Order: sequence, then structure tokens, then C-alpha cells
Amino acid sequence: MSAEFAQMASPAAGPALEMTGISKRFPGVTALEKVDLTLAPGKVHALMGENGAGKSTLIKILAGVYRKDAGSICIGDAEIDVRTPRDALRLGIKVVFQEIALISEFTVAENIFLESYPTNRLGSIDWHGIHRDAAALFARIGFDVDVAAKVGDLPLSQQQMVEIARALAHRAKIVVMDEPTSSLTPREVELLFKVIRRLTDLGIAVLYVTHKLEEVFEIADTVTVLRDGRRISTKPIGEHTEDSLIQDMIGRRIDTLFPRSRNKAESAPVLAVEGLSTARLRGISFEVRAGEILGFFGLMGAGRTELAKAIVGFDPIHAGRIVIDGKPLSPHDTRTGVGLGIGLLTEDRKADSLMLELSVSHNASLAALGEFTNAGFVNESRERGAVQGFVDRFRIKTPSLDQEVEYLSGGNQQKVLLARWLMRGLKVIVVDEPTRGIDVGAKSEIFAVLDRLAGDGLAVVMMTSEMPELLGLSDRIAVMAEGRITTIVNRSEATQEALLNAAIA
Amino acid sequence: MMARLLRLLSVGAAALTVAMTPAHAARMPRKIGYVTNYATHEWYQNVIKGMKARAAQLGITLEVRDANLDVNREVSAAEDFMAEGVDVLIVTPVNEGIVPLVRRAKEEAIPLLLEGSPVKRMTTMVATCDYDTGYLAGVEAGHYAQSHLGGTAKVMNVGLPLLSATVLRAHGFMDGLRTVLPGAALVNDIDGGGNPDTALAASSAALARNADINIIYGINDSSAQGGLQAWKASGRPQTNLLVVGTGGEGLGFIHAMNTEPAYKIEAAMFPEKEGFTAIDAAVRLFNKEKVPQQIVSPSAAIVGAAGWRKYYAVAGNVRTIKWDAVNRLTPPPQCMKTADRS
Amino acid sequence: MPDTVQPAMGTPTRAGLRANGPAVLFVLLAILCLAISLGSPRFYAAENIAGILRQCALVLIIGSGMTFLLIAAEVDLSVGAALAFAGVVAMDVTNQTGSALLGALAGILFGGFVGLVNGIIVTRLKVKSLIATIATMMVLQGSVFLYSRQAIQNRDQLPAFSAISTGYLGPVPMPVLIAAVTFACAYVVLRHTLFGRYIYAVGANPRAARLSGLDPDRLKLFLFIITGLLTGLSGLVLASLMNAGQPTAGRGFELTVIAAVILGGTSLKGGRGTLLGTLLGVLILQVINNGIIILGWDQELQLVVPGFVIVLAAYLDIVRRRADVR
Amino acid sequence: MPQSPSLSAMAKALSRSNEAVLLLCLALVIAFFSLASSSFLTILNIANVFGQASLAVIAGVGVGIVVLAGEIDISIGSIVGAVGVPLVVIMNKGGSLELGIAAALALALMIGLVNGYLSAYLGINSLIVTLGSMFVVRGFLYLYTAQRVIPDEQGLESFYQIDNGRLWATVPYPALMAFALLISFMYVMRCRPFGRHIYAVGGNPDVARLAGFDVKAVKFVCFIISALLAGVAGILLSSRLGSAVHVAGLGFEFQVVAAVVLGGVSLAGGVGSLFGVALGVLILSFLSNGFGMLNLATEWQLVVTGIVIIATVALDEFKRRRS
Repeated sequence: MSAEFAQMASPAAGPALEMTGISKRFPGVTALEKVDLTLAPGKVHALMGENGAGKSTLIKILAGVYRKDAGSICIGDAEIDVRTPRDALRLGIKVVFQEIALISEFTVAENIFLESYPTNRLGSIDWHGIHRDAAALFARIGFDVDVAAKVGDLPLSQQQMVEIARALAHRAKIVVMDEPTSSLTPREVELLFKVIRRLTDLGIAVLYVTHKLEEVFEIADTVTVLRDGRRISTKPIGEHTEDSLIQDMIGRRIDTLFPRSRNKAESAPVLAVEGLSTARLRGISFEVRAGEILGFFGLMGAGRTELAKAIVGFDPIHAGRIVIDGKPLSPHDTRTGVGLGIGLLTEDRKADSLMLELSVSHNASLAALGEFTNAGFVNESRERGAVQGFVDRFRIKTPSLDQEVEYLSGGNQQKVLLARWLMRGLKVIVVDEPTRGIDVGAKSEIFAVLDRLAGDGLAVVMMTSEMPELLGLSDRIAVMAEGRITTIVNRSEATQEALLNAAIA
Repeated sequence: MMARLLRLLSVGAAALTVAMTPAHAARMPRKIGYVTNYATHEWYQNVIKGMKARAAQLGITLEVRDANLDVNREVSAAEDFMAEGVDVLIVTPVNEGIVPLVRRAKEEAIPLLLEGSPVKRMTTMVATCDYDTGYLAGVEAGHYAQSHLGGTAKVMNVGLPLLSATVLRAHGFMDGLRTVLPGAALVNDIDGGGNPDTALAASSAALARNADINIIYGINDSSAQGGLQAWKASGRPQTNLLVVGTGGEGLGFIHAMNTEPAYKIEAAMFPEKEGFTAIDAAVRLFNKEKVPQQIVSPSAAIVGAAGWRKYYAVAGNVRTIKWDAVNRLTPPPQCMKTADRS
Repeated sequence: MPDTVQPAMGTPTRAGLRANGPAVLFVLLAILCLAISLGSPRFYAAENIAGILRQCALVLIIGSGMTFLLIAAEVDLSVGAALAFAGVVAMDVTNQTGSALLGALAGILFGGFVGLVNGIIVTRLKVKSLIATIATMMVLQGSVFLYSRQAIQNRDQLPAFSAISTGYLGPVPMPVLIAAVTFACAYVVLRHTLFGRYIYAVGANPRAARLSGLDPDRLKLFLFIITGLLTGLSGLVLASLMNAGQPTAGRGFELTVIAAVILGGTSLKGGRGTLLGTLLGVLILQVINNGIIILGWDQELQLVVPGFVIVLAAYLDIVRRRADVR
Repeated sequence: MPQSPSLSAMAKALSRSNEAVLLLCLALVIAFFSLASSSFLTILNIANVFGQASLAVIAGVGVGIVVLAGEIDISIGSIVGAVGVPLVVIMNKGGSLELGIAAALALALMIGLVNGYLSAYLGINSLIVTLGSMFVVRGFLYLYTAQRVIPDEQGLESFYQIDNGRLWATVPYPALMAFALLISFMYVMRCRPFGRHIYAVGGNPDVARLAGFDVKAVKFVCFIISALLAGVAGILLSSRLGSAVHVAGLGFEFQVVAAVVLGGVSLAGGVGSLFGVALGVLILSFLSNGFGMLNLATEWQLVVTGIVIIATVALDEFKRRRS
């Protein structure tokens, strides 16, 4: 093993990879326009930009998922052509995507050698070798996991480590990470950075795709910023300040992100949760008033999503009661929930909310459909009228109300789903990671909407792992850890450190 | 109801034992295994009734297994019987796919009797003559056509090409018909699938193509009734129409002859009698007697409601065979035509 | 993917309703009719048309329910067996009570009961409907013979009973009328009612439907019952058509129905499909069956041709969807 | 790791899978019938059942593989019936048995190619594709044979022996054949990269694609394997029937799919094992054999079999949701 690593740590002679003039067009949009990017061995190069800036497109070209329309990619002085992910791997390029690319039914060890099973001379798989080498690999990157465990049984963070180990297994010289920390706890982020430094010590060039400033300053050597498919800047991290980065990324100042039209509400509680317990939650109690945004902070697996799904009646509960406007919600029954006026904007839009092959109109009106119905018949003109109203109000970009929602961008899909809930009179809306995978422009619009909703007297419960979001929007902040609420504080007395400590406790 | 029927049968049959049982009391097989090809069909239910009645008289255990129209399943069932060690094996072939089974039975020295239709290398079979049955009905149909249909015969055959036996019946019918009316024409020859709904569907299409017919021949009762129903559904009157069914499987044809004006002739094959004959043949095989290629079970052309009462009595959902009448029928020593030579 | 590109911009498509789907089928049907009638003018004989429609009726009645099920991402393979059993029950009860009405009710309700059982197995026991209904098909095929070993005849020759199939309303044969009414109701329900919209929703994404306050399992249970009731109705018509309850009827009928629905462009994955498509699918298949006999071709082609047509239609559908995306 | 990790992995895999349950069911079935019927638990009878099960096992391996790859193949019944024709016709025309078998397999291969191409490369739903080819193949079979059985006129001993021969006059050759095929494909699925690719493709096509597998090619090959195995089953059957039977294999696809699902293979793909499939087939075969011994009428057999299927699958589903 160590021998291999020795070879890999090749003396940093010249760039590990050079992309020049990369362009990519999709019907209707230009995703990339003449982008240059150079990676140095043993260095971490951060690729920044708001969603939609073209980061993903660029790395997909690198990964052989997309073909570039123009430009060249060189390793050393040889131009390479990456047709398929297999090519990329053969050329020593390993891309770790956001969606973990592992077979959850397979063991850790098998996943690591997925692309090229070691076989004996009869061509049958050398299982023993696979497990031995896999274990050794993890030892190398100083990470401990049962290589015989089924990947599906591991937490996301560990699955990510498996992905990185795969890079080593294939002696990748270039490792690309797409938003690797989007679902990690601070402790896990620490670990990840340790591993990344290991990789650079081995002479591997790391392309680190993210939109989180603090991380860039901690880990990156160089930063390239993309905006609207163009390269805005490439500088050593030393020459950047947070503001300069944000400037390059969105060309607008961050404080405009969180408009606040409201002042703190003092009305009666609309949602009261008392001693709620489920498989994952223990004795959760809290209240939300009308016109208030209660933010829930917590690390991955703290139980925020579980809580969200429990209080709208989607998941069964063991104990406790949920009261909306004085009326109890019968547990594990979304019907009464929706009837009482509580709705959930889910974290995983595709799996839990979108009806991909149905139209924008049908998606938007689903929850409120009853209100356009008399004697069981849907009054389509009224329905479409209402939908059109929201399309205009939220500036949803769609060619028509009949467009399959599948073909809308993440931001517009999220707006459609917001419309689904706002179309019927809600008292409480629960939003789970409302900006996951949404570009900054749409983000601020959604924040504005949430803010206005609270202004209009709705009670908003917001689950998020994005500290700025939390501090920017909520009136009060509840922190969760291991299925419990550890503390609830007013925003005024909330500090990042305090919240983090409460979350780790 | 089953029990009551069996009692009736055995009573009726008991009267005959004197006449039927061979003079020198032969050795009796202990156990006979019968693999039928479609036990849920009325025809075979009545065959089995006949067998059970006769076996009961002779004190033989009869076990029945069903291939349910799957020849592979049939071979398996026979295999199992041989493994159990039955004294005689009776099989109603689903089709010619049991030839290897015949050989295996020979190798394991288990007497094998076929019922219904022949296959190559068989020792012997008990069956009505499909061709003759059709032929007899054809002759009767000819006379009827002469007297009632103005001497013309334009036939729609609701057939079943799938089975050689049913093809023979149709041939027989046309040949018999032509002995009386040489000009008789086969206008529509269709595949009715042997079951009423397919027969109905196919017939109505065929009638649409050419409705210039006055005789519907069905290779079994379901086919005949499917054809008739198609005729009725197309809004035609039953005057100047003759329907001829085959088999006399169960209650269906009796009911039809009572209620449908056009349903005048039935080529009856007396399943109970066939079962009865099969058991006797099995006993002869068991005793290593010399037997012909085919042991013929009688058939007859039944004309009109009066006709069926001669052979059957019906009480509610039960029909009872009149053994004396049926046994008075003398089958031909051998058939005019059989599948091998067709 | 965060930055989804929007390829479909500028090509609006009636999602869920696929307006351009039936168009293709309609052309196909027209061509078929033309070709056959060229081969044999008898094709257009009033009684042949009536014959075709009568056959269509049986398939269409069940097909309407099956369309609901497939849109909701379920399937029912037991309809063939249930068809026969319901007919037997209808005929038997008619004989017992001497009332065709009671018999009819009994047959239809029996179908509904079968649907209920299917629904419970699928929604409560969580057995995939493909396998669950194969199993209930076996059970029905068996138990129908436990109920009655021989065909049950229309003992008292009640004219009312045979009228269900042989009767006419003006020029329209009764079964066709029944099918037309069924279809019309189903069409309105699916296209214009809350229930219909919920069927699409549940098929497209059951979790989303549940979050929006629907109960997918209950809805699916309903759909199985509806399909069952319609199967019972169809079984009744068949029994009347044959003037007897035939335990052996309906073998393989499930495939005919599903083939027609699929041909109509309804997706096996759920969320997509139209009743108009199903209607055309049924017509096409029955016209083919009839045409083959009218033209005096080998009846074996009744298996071959539909096989080709189904696959072809499925392929055309894919091509069209690709086109939509561009 | 103290002990061989691969072993512990397999141990885990087994504990997760429902093969243990199936083995138990099989044991119960056998135990029950042994008590109920004296003639059940005889070497000859057991040997018979293995022989009778072998066709479904062979075809089941093929279908199992297709389902594991996330597709389905219901055309096998027609293939089983169809391959008999070239086999017998060529032998009758004086050709050799070998030639006939080659032709039979060639036909199966052809059908598999079409199924595979339409499903994997044109992306048509495989249920529709194979439903179509089920109709088409059976239709042409009827056309060619005019719905008559084509008997073997050469009476080659070797042809007869293929299915009817027995090792030491007890173990039927088809059982041996099935066993050999089962073992080798179990080995492929467990220990050959290609086998793992099938699981990967069925388990998560996107990941498989990212890992650089040719998803389409893998599925394509699966359909070919399935068709070829159905072809083998068809050859055995026509030896068993000494002829090419136009109705052979009618409804066979339902039996096999039922057995595959009974064997714990998820219709969603990626989950299950060929061993499970074999157990599923055996359970159903022993049931029908035992029912025969008890002289249970067909109708009852159908009813009980249906209920057994529902019960087993429901139980398995329940287990999955629990864990």
C-alpha cells in the first residue's frame, strides 16, 4: 500500500490539470462561457459561486457526465477527452458528488472497488483482498469504519468518507468535492478537512466546490469564483476578504438577503407541541405564536426533519400532543393536520413533494384543490386563475401553467410548492431547509415570502442548518440535539458559538 | 348432491353388475390412477363419475389427478402415480406430448390405458369415435335439413383446431351431412377455442363476414352454444336454423334442447359410459388380456327433446344416465377414421 | 441537481393529459378501419359494427377501472378470473331468486367484493399489486369451481336477463350503451372531479399526496373496489350474452384489458394516462381482432398483431416524450 | 478485523435476507406432507419433484437475473414453447440433435436480443415489451404449427434421455442440469464482476452509470441470459414431451414470476438472490406434488397456492418494514 501512495505523491511539477476556454450550452441557457481553471498538485482549489453559476456543470464536464461544447482539458501537456465517468477515473479524476454515488445494498468495501473489482487469475472477485485493502485505505486517511457494513446503514458523513476512500483506491491525482459539507456536523467537517489535508500531503490536487465562506478561508489555497457561467476571478485566498468574495459571487451585499419588515409578534400561540416523542424524538415541547418565526437549529441527525414530519401528522408519534389554535391534531393523520391549517415544505422536494410528471398548475393547486371544487367538480378556470396569481406574485419562471414541474429550476419548484400551501388558508407553515439547492437570487425571494407570511400573522416553523438563515430570519431559535430541545433563545441573545455548543451538548 | 348422484349411479349400476362382470372372476387391480386433462370441465366430471361408480362396484381404489390442460403437469402427475406404484394408469392425453410417458410406463411395466384420444406407441385406448360421432350427427342433420331447411346446408363450424379429436368431429359431420346433401357447404370454419366466450366472439365476427348459413356445428356443447348466442345477439330469428352440438357433456345441451328452438341435434358421447368402459378396460389390461388398439365407447345422435330423455333423467342440477338404454347401444368394432390416419 | 437547466422551455405540453397521445392512436385506428374495409366491405355492415362494439363493451367497462388503477400506479390481474366468477354468481342468484335485477346486483357486488379484497391485500398487507392479483387470480380460478363445477344455465329463460346483452335501445345494443355510460362517468370523474385529480396525484407521488392531506391507501382501496364493481358489471353482461354463467370464461381477459389500456398511452409507472386513450386502445385491438376474421386471415394473427401494436405504441409514446423535452 | 471480513459480510447478508425463512417454509411443507401421505417421502418421489421443478428453476434463474437488474421478462412461457419447433423439425428433417439444440438456442437468443434491444436500448418498459413478444412469439408458434403437436419422428435415444434419463436410475438429468446452472449463476452473481454489476444496475442505475458501467449493456445481456435459459428449459420440456408442443409453457411466466417474488427478489430490482428463487420454485413444486398425493382437487390447489404466495410475500414485506 505505502508504495502506491509514494508514487502518488509525485513532486509538484507543473499543474495537475488545466481547463481552458470551457463552454457549455443547454437549450435555452448558456451554462458555461469560456471558463479557465488550473489545479496544482497538493493544493486545494476552491470553486465558488451561487447556485446556477455553473459550478456543477463544470465538474460534471470534468467527471465525464456532460460533454463540453468548446475548450480543452489538459493533464500535463497532453490534452485529454473525458467521455464517460470511467474515462475520468482512468485519467485519475475522482468527483465526489453531493448525492452520494454508492450502492446502498452493497458493503463499504465493495463500494470502494465498485469500478474495478480486484479479481484472481480465474477472474473471480477476490473478496478477502477487497476487505483487506479497504480497511487499509481507511487506516490511511485515519478514518474508522466497518468495511463489512452495508453502506445504506451508515450515516451520510461516513458515506462521504467512503466516496473519498474510493478516490484513493483508484489512485486519483485529482479529487473534486461538490458541496461536501452541506450535510455534515461541525465535528464531521473537522474530520473532512483533516482527510483533505491528508490528500494534499499525498500530492493530490483537490477541487473544492462550495458556497460557504468560512470553509474556503479555512481549507483553500486558491479560489475561483463563477457567476452566470463566467469566471469572475481566480486569486490566492490571502487576497480575499469575506466581502470581496461575496462581491464576486453575487455582486450584491449580503444584508440585502434578509429583509425584515416585521417587529416581534406578541399574539397568542397558534401551534403548541407538548411532550412529543417518537422513535427519534424525546419529550419535545414548544409554542409558536401567530406572526412569529421559530427557527430550529441542530446538527445532522438532531431530529429536525423527524420533528417537522411528526407535527404535521406525516409520521406516527409515541406520546405527546400537538395543538393548533386550541384544537388537537390527531397524530399520524395529515388530513386533520391540513384541515387545521398546518402544512410542511419538505427538505427533499423530489421524494416528498413534487409530482414531477404533472403540471405546474396541478402541483400548485394540490393542497387547495378542495376550495375550487363544488359538488366534487373542480372549477378549472378558478383553479388556474389562482395559480396564475401565485406564478405572477412569486415570479415563477415557467413557459405555461401546463409545463411539467420536472423541468423547472430548483428555486421555481420551491416557489410552486410554497404556492401549494399558501393557496389554502394556513395557520402554521413548517419549512424544512427551505433553501436547500436553491440559488441565492431565489433564496432572498423565499426569505422575503417567509417574512411576509409571518407579517400576515402566520406562525412559521423553520428547520435549517444554515446559521445565517437562522439568525437572519427567526424571532426565536430552538436548538436540538439527539432528538431533544436543548434550549430556546430569543434571537437577540443568540450567538453562533452559544448555538453550536447547545447543538453539540 | 354429489353423494346423492353417486348413490343413484351405483344403484343403477348394481342392477347391471350381473350382466357386465366377466363370467370368470378376474383378478382385480388394487389401485388405479387416472390423470385427466381438465377435471373442472363437465365432460370429465361425468367421465370420472362413471369411473368412480364402476370402480366402486369392483372394489378398486381410484385416484384422480388433473393436468388442468397442461401436458407438462400431466406427465408429472403420471410420474407421481408411477412412483406411488399404481396397478394401472389411465391417462386422458392433453395432446401427443405424452409419447415418452408411454415408453416410461412400458419400461416400468405399468399398464397404461389412454382415454379419449390416441398417441403413438400406445397399447390401447378407450374412446368414442370422434369422426363417427360427427358423422352420425351429420346424417341426422342432413335429414333434418331436407325436411325443414329446404334441402340446403350451409355450415358454420365452431371448431377447435387445437385438438385433432375435435377436428375429426367436424370432418365427420360434413362427410355425414354430404351423404344426404352432397351439396352441403362449409361456409365458415372458425376457431372457437372450445370455450363459450371465445366461440361467441369469433362466431359473431364470422357471421358478420358471411351470415349466409343455416347450420351451426359446434365441436363441443360450449362451442355450439357460443355460436348460437352469437346468432341471437346479431338479432336473427332461429327459424331456418339448425344447431348441432357435440359431446352431451352435461346439463348444457339438455337445457338448450329444451329452450332453444334451433338446437335440435346433439352428437352425444355419453361420458359416464366412457368412464365405465375405461375401468373395465383397465381391468383387462391388468389381467394381460389381449385388447384391440381402440376399445370403442358408444355414441349416438340425439334428435329433439324426446331424444335426450331416452338416455338421461334430470332432477334439478343433477342428470342421471339411463344405463340400460346406453348399454343397449352397440359401438362399432372400430372407427371409420382416427387421428393417426387423419 | 441544484442548477437544473430548463430544457423544456417553450414547448408547453398538457401534463398528465398528453393531448397529442390519443391523436396518434386515432390516426392508427382510422388507417386500420380504412385498410380493412378496403379488404372487405362487410366490415362496415351495421351488424359487424354492432358486433365489434359489443366486444369492445366488455373490455372498455373493465378498462375504465383499470385505467384508474394504472394511473394510481397499481394493477389488477385478477379481473379475468373475477369476470367469470361474477357471471356465475349473477346467473345463479337470478335462478335462485327468479329476479334478474337481484342477480345483476349480486354479480356486480361480488365483483366489488373481490376488488375490496385485492385492495386490502395491497394497501394493508403491502403486497405489490402485480403479485397480489396474480395470487387472487389463482384463488378465484379455483374457488369458482368450488362454487359451481358446471356452467349455470339461465334456467327460467328470464327474458330480462338476456335483454341485458341482446336488447337494443333504438339502434344501440344494450352492452354498448352500458359501456358508453360507464365510460362517460369515468371520463368525467377522472377529468373534472377532485377524486380524478387525486388519482393522478397519488400515482405521481403518494408521499406528496399524503402531505397534502390525502389518504393514498384509502384512495387505492376505492380504485380496486371500483375496478371490481366494473368487472362484476362486465361479467354480468358476458353471462347474459352467453345466457349462462360460465366458470371457464374470461381466461387471459386481464391481458386484453391491460394491453388496451397500455396501448392507450397510460404509464405503468403511474401519474400519466387518459381514458380517451383507453377507449382508442380498446377500439384498435377489437378492430384488429375482428378485421383478421373478416378478412379470413389465420386467427393466430390475433395474437401476433396486437403484440406488435402494443410495443409500437409504447415506442411512439417514448419518441413523442423525447420530442416534448426538446 | 479479527475474522475474515468477507465471511462476516456474508453472514450479515444472510441474516438480512429471507432465505432462512424460505428454507423453514420448505421444511414445513415437506414435513407436513410426509406426515399426511405415506407415499410422499420416498426417494423416487422426491427425485421426481426435483426433476419437475428443474424447468422452473432454470427459467427462474433467468427471470430472477432480469428482475434483479430492475426489469421483468414475461415472454419466457412463449419461448419455452417456441424453441421446441426448430429442435424437433430439424431432427425430423434428419438433422442431428446437436444441430436441433443449436437452432433452438439460436431462436431463444434471437428473441432475447429483441427483448433486450427494445427494453434496454429503446427504453420501452420491459413489461410491455415482453408482453408484446409473449403474444407475438406464441402467435407465430401457432401459425407455424397450425396448432398441432409436431412429434419427434427420429426417436433419437439421446433426445429422449435429455429429460427422461436418470443418474443411477433416480436423479433426473434435468435436476442435475438445473443444479449445475443454478450453482454457476449463483457464483456469477456473487463472485464475478458482471454479477455485481447486475445488482448495482438494479439497485441504483444512476450510481451504476457514474461508476462507469454500461447500464444498457448490462440489462441487454440480462434479457439474453433469461431468453437462453428459457430456451434450455424449452429443450428439456420438448424432450420430456417427445415433441414440439404448441401450447407448451402457456402461463409458465406467471408460475415463474410468482416463484421469483416468493423467493424474495424485489420487483424494484437490486435485492434478492438466485438461491431464494430456487427455494421459491421448490416450495411451489412440493406444494403441487403434495396436493396431488392428498388428491386435492385442482380448484383447492389453486386456492391454497394463491394464499401461500400472498402470505409469504406479505410476511417478507412485514419483516422488511420492521428492520
